[in-house]
Amino acid sequence: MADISKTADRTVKEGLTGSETPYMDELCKGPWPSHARELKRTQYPVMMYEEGIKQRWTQWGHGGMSSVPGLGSGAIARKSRRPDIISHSHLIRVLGNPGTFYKTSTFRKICELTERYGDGSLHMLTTNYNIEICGIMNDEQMKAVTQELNAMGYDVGSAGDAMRNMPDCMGPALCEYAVMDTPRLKHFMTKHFIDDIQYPRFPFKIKTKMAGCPNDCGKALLHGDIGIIGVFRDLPKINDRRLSDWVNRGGDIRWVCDNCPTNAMNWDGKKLTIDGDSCIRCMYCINRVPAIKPGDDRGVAITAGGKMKGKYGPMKGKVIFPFIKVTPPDYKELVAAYTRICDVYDDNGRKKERIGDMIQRIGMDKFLELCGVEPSPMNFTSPRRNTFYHWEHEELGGVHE
Amino acid sequence: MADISKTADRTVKEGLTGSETPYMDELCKGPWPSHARELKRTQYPVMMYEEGIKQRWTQWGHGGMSSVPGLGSGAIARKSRRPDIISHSHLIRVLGNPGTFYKTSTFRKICELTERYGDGSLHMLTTNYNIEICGIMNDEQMKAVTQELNAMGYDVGSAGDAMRNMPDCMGPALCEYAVMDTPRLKHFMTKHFIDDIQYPRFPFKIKTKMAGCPNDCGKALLHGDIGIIGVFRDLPKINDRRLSDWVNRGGDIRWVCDNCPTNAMNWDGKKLTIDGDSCIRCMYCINRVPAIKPGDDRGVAITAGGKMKGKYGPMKGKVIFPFIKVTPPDYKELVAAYTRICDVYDDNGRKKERIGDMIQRIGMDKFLELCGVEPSPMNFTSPRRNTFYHWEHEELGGVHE
Amino acid sequence: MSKVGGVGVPPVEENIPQVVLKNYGKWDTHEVVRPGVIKRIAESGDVCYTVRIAMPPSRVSVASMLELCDLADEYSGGFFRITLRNSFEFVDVNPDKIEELIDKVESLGFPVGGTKNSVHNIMACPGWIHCNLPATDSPGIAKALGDALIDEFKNHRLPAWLKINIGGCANIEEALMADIGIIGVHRDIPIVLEDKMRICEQPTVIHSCPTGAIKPKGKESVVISAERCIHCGACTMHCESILTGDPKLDGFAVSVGGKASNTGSGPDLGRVVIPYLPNNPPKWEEAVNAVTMIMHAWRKDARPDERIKEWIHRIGWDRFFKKAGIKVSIKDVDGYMYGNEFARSDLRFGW
Amino acid sequence: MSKVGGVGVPPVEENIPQVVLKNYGKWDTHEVVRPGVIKRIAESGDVCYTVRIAMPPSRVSVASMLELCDLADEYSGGFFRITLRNSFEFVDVNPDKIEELIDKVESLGFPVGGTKNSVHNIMACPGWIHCNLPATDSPGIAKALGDALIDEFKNHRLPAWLKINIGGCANIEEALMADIGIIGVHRDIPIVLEDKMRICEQPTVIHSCPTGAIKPKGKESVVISAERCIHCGACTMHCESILTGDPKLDGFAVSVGGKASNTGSGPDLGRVVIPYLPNNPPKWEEAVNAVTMIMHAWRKDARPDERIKEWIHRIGWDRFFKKAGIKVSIKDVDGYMYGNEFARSDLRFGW
Ligand code: SRM
Ligand code: SRM
Ligand code: SRM
Ligand code: SRM
Ligand code: SF4
Ligand code: SF4
Ligand code: SF4
Ligand code: SF4
Ligand code: SF4
Ligand code: SF4
Ligand code: SF4
Ligand code: SF4
Repeated sequence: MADISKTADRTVKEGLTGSETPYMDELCKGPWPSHARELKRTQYPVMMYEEGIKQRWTQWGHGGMSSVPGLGSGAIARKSRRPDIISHSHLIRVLGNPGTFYKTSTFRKICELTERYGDGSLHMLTTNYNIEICGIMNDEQMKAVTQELNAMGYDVGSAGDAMRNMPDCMGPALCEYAVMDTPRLKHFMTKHFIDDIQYPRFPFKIKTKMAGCPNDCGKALLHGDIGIIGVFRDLPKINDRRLSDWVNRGGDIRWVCDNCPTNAMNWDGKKLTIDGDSCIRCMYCINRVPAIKPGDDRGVAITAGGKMKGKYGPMKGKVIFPFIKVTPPDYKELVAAYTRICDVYDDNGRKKERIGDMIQRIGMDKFLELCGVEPSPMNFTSPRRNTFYHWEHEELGGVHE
Repeated sequence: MADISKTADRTVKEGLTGSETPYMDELCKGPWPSHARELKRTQYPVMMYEEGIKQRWTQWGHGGMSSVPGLGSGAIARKSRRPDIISHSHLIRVLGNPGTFYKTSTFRKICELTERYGDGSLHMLTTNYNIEICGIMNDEQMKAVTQELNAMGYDVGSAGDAMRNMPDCMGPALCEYAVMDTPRLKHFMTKHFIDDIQYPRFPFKIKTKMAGCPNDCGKALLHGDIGIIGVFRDLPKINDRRLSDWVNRGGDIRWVCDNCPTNAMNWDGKKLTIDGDSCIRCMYCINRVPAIKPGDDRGVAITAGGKMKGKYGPMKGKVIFPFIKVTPPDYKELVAAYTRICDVYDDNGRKKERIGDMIQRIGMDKFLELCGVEPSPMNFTSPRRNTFYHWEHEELGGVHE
Repeated sequence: MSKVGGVGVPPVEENIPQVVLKNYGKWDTHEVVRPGVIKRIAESGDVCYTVRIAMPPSRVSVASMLELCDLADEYSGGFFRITLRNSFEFVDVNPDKIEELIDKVESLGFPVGGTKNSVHNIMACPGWIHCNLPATDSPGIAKALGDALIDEFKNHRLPAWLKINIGGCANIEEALMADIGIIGVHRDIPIVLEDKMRICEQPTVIHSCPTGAIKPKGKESVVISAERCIHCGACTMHCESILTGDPKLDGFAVSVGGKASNTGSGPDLGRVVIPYLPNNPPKWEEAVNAVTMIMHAWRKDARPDERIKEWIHRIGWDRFFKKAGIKVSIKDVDGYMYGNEFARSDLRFGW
Repeated sequence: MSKVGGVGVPPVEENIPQVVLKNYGKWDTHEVVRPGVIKRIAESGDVCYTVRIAMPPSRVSVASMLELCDLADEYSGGFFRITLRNSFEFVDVNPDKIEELIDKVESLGFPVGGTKNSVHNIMACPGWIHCNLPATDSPGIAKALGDALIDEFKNHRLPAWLKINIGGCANIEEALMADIGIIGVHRDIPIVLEDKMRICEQPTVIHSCPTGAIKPKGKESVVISAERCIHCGACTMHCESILTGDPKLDGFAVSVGGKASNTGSGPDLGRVVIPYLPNNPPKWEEAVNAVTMIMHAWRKDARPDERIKEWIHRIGWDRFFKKAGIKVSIKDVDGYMYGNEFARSDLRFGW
């Protein structure tokens, strides 16, 4: 192994020491943790960044998804526009842990690999919650890192037109609001779909994001190509005794009632009631009052189409399956719904077209039909405004033949 | 004149008497005023309607804008698909009066003309608030009717790709809420733009609708290609003494406060205050409480793009000029703004493209620029979500040359 | 030939009674003294009574108008208005004569009412009376609804007012702007009269179609693709040789929640909640049932002063469909190529 | 060659402390005992303390991570988390040792805080550190903002929490999802390296452009139309021979009002309120001023528990621009060919 790491043909040491880095030196000052300082503690070619700042233009060149030997995905290749400093510098994406919990014993091994094969800098974490091991110079190193990670029970992937890492929130591991077991679902989904995560085969990337409740700490609805979010259908549960204790200890229940978005809460001075005709399960009262808990009729909503760029610009996800029961160990219903969305995308998406743009192009009605969804108001903010329907042959009873 | 009326080559009397009209006879029953009964009291070819009901399909054929001899517009021509009943039947659109007020002395003349040249049936009023004199058979009759109307001070127009009749609300004539004199504006605009109303020259129709206040009885914002609606900028005026009288007489001010859409009203049991940071001049409190009146800083908002069909489907109007002072007798500012919108449409609209569809196509920002509007939040419900800007050469300081 | 047009409209002053001219812009308040009768009080203390009646949909005979003119001469100094909902209003009626006028005008067949929290006059386009595009007969439906709702027209018993507009086709006219709207829908694609085709200008027709559903067929005719056609009627409007409509397939959709004013949740067009009901003249049971069903659900559940749009705004569409007893169908989901704006992007469900 | 991949991720149980495993799914409530320190109480009565620190934007050295590991070994049994905002959290810290841990970790340069009503950890993409698309340097801006806002990170003095995300280009990453976002904007059209062009596949590049701004130029090269280009960078992403960026013209935009949760007015992406500010490293004054200006206006005017989105929802955009002291420009009006959705259709003005 050792030799492989040696094969790294890094740039002239001078460049690295960063002796001439006035801009970065400036960025090392101040109370906030400094990436400049961090980079200086590594073998990262600091002159690439220093020059970028000086010229106000990145010095890096073309790049993007590249594959770890033996895998379809897992790395980002990056050329340099400054061969005088460095020729290139790749990175590997290590799939984030369930609940993004780590323990030092294994994590130290990741550090060691980063030192041995990379330039000693890490990306902790990416906004899709992978660890990136940076500064890897060649295929052998990529393969070696991956295999050592595999040996530890870790894995890579999440680049290119594949399923990406499926970030989750800590959920029931630490959070009282969780109505769904995000970390375990993440573990299951990653294993179940590992091939699609490591071998790109879709029109474009599919980012799946999860959150344990409608607070959506995973921002799954906003930017998940597919979002899986814990929801409950019955009303929030109120523990009356506990509530009055809380109020007596100074809890301002009136204030909470005022902030209920649909004025569903009514506090008569003694008892709190929630109007089933108004409550929209927004989580607010639950977030504010320990005596109020999520209901018991629990499942997940599955959204699709969130993304930030693409033809039609930034888009929130749209509700496809408003309620699916979560049934470990095989998560049958959930896997079926999820797979259905991916298949519809696979069959109908154009090259480099995100799910959201595809829905925009083919129409939400068509997409729901393809997904086999029995439509409900949970699928729309309002019914349509135009009468520009398409009538299927059956609906016309074949009359127009 | 008499002869002209005789030239009407109406269909065989049998058809007209409606002896065989079981469907229409059914429609003559019941408490609601019956169009069937009305038609039977005229020379309208009732078998056309009876057959339509029987076959569940209109018996009328191609039609649309047609012109009164000597004018570009003013009539709707209509062919029949049932020459056995009647060959055709045209109608003339008489521009509605300011405030749609009528007096019998002149109106009886209109009735007489309808008897003499038409089939004795009227459309009172169309949804664009014209009177239609129906059942006119030829050009001579159209011309004769028009000239007799002109002699009375009445006029025709409002068909085809012209400016249409400019309906208004009764406004100050009868309404306490009016912040703008709609009937007088209607009178002025009609005279000022009479050529554009009678000689089609635009890409498609331009419907201008007016209302005296934000209650918008004219539905000007919803369906005016151009809407002119009275607005005020300062806060609603409260007459304290009168308010307490009203409250003492049982007026439920708390209820009104609860229904203020922005919770801007605060009633402390004695005094009512309106929070200038929240009030959106929605009219609700004014509508409900006689002691609250519109503010004094008055003008009109001009909207554009409302319509019901066209490529992009039903669309509400969009705010172009949020506030324009109303300055009779020449209404300078208003006419300038209005004309600007029409010119921009004239220059940029495609054939048969409504203003709303044009705005959708060229972009709201471009449209505002072309109209010379200094943009404000009154022009949008929210700023844009994407950063997909177009940068003008000036903005780039010519650097990229 | 002698000049035609160029005249404009008569001045305001010509058609309004003295009291209106005197107090023009100085009206202070109003009371609806009984359904259909509005008393307007001016700052000067002067009052002006108006009496409102329903009008027959789309067409009225000169004979009837002359009868109304006679009454106007007798009771309102010859002055009247046609309102923005095409109600007929006697303007400036002597209060002592109001009951008398009401009796006479109702005996002529014109019910008095349609103010405030009532069903207001029903607006409808000519439909089968005179148009070539209708998918349904607006006046027939208006009449059927008016007969069914007459008591609500004559009373102030609803939570707020209820306005019903009817348009015979996708041109829609007023429908989407009303609390409840009825819109004619064609379901089959238009029929191309091949033989007549050469009278129309091929490029114009093709251009007239918003979705590009019309493709040239040889030099002289065109074909329409059922996949792309949205049944808007534009081609029929612009070309003599294309016929729209099919007696067996035409019908209408029902919309709710239109509102123009800026109060409450503000102005908006209605939304289509029932995509299709069959044409069934002359009684139009389906239309009457749909409207009364929605009206009753609203009436039962709405707060005072809460129009249908505001009611739905409060309870959400989730619950509207339940309460109104309307089944949600895929047709409620906007999938029009230029629509697509109503897909849901939140989890704020009202189960 | 030996097998690679196919492994997945380690099981949950492997990386969580005993107390977490034992009370998994049985947490009852939590208190933020001080900024950065959350005490979680389980139904069983067990407690679990977490200590949260800010992390350097985008890159951290193995050296630093090992120092943090040492502390984790000493104070949290070797367990830690990286949160969804990339904060580092020591999990299950002995309460008596918390102050000690805080001293040590802060002396290493990692401030403790970022919980509740504070500025939370700042998210930024690699920008000039490693990407080829950036119009601005996200990490540099993040650092400048962090230095300026450190006191708000360490205290709970804001009306609600304030989350700031930074993306170097139109790909945007997180920016639009934060209370305040910074988004790199390119203003000039991409540069086509004619000579290199033949290495890329012409059709693919042309196809990659969402607005069809790229037209073929002969067989081997392409031209980009300034009228159509929206500076999204897709072409540069997909073609080696097209360079994006211009040191003199690149800069960034500022957005406000992103929020993910379903509370209040519900989830939504932010809106761009400042279309362009120049890149000005290493102090980034313009960015710091814009963010602090918005933060102060919000802080001064917002009600307790009211995030920026909810604040704007209450006062309206009309007043937001006034209060924040931002001049409205035509660039705020969405005119993107596929956008156009925000034109105003009501008269509910807040003058
Ligand atoms: C006469 C008329 C204006 C005209 O020039 O013809 C009129 C007259 C009045 N309108 Fe209107 N509105 C008239 C059509 C409309 C329309 C258009 C329509 O109905 O198609 C609208 C907009 C559509 C809508 O309803 O949204 C309209 C929205 C209003 C509103 C706003 C209601 C709301 O939802 O907030 C008010 C204020 C109110 O009612 O409190 C209002 C208030 C009034 C007042 C009270 C104004 C006043 O002080 O006189 C008048 C009596 C209302 C009544 O009928 O009880 N008027 N009003 C129209 C009578 C139509 C009819 O025959 O029924
Ligand atoms: C009479 C009237 C309906 C009524 O009962 O009031 C009417 C009748 C016709 N309309 Fe309309 N429209 C009438 C108001 C409307 C409205 C309502 C309004 O004006 O606010 C609309 C919806 C608002 C709008 O303009 O978008 C309306 C949208 C249309 C359209 C759709 C235009 C488009 O944007 O595509 C057409 C088709 C066209 O013009 O190409 C149309 C075409 C027609 C034609 C001319 C179709 C035809 O030629 O077969 C209809 C003639 C019927 C006849 O022979 O009696 N009518 N039409 C109204 C006359 C208004 C006037 O006095 O000028
Ligand atoms: C640790 C973390 C989840 C994780 O698996 O990593 C987390 C943890 C908690 N979140 Fe969260 N949220 C976390 C990221 C988010 C995000 C994502 C983000 O910030 O990019 C969101 C959605 C984005 C947003 O803010 O809209 C998020 C939206 C919420 C909300 C909804 C807030 C609202 O506007 O209604 C709550 C409920 C609340 O705060 O009352 C919440 C509540 C909580 C609670 C109180 C849940 C609990 O009982 O422990 C946790 C402590 C909050 C705190 O930091 O004071 N969490 N939370 C994340 C910490 C990020 C950080 O380092 O600061
Ligand atoms: C590392 C990371 C930024 C970070 O600081 O976290 C990142 C880095 C890059 N993104 Fe990203 N994206 C990252 C999260 C995101 C996100 C946020 C998220 O995942 O929620 C988004 C917005 C959400 C979304 O997906 O729409 C995002 C939208 C993009 C896009 C736009 C895709 C599109 O729809 O057009 C591109 C361009 C592309 O893929 O063609 C892109 C492309 C890139 C590339 C690969 C561009 C390139 O090759 O030059 C960047 C590599 C930078 C480098 O060499 O270090 N990145 N990228 C994130 C890695 C996530 C991961 O672990 O997989
Ligand atoms: S999303 Fe819900 S369950 Fe997950 S961490 Fe946030 S609040 Fe807890
Ligand atoms: S969950 Fe939300 S909507 Fe339901 S009662 Fe609580 S605060 Fe109100
Ligand atoms: S729009 Fe306003 S001014 Fe005109 S009638 Fe209606 S309420 Fe009166
Ligand atoms: S005008 Fe409307 S927003 Fe303003 S105080 Fe009155 S009710 Fe409230
Ligand atoms: S709505 Fe349709 S059917 Fe009715 S008049 Fe207008 S065009 Fe004709
Ligand atoms: S009805 Fe409309 S959509 Fe269908 S072909 Fe004709 S114009 Fe095109
Ligand atoms: S946001 Fe843009 S600049 Fe930042 S990493 Fe992603 S692609 Fe690169
Ligand atoms: S930057 Fe985007 S819009 Fe401009 S040419 Fe490249 S791909 Fe097209």
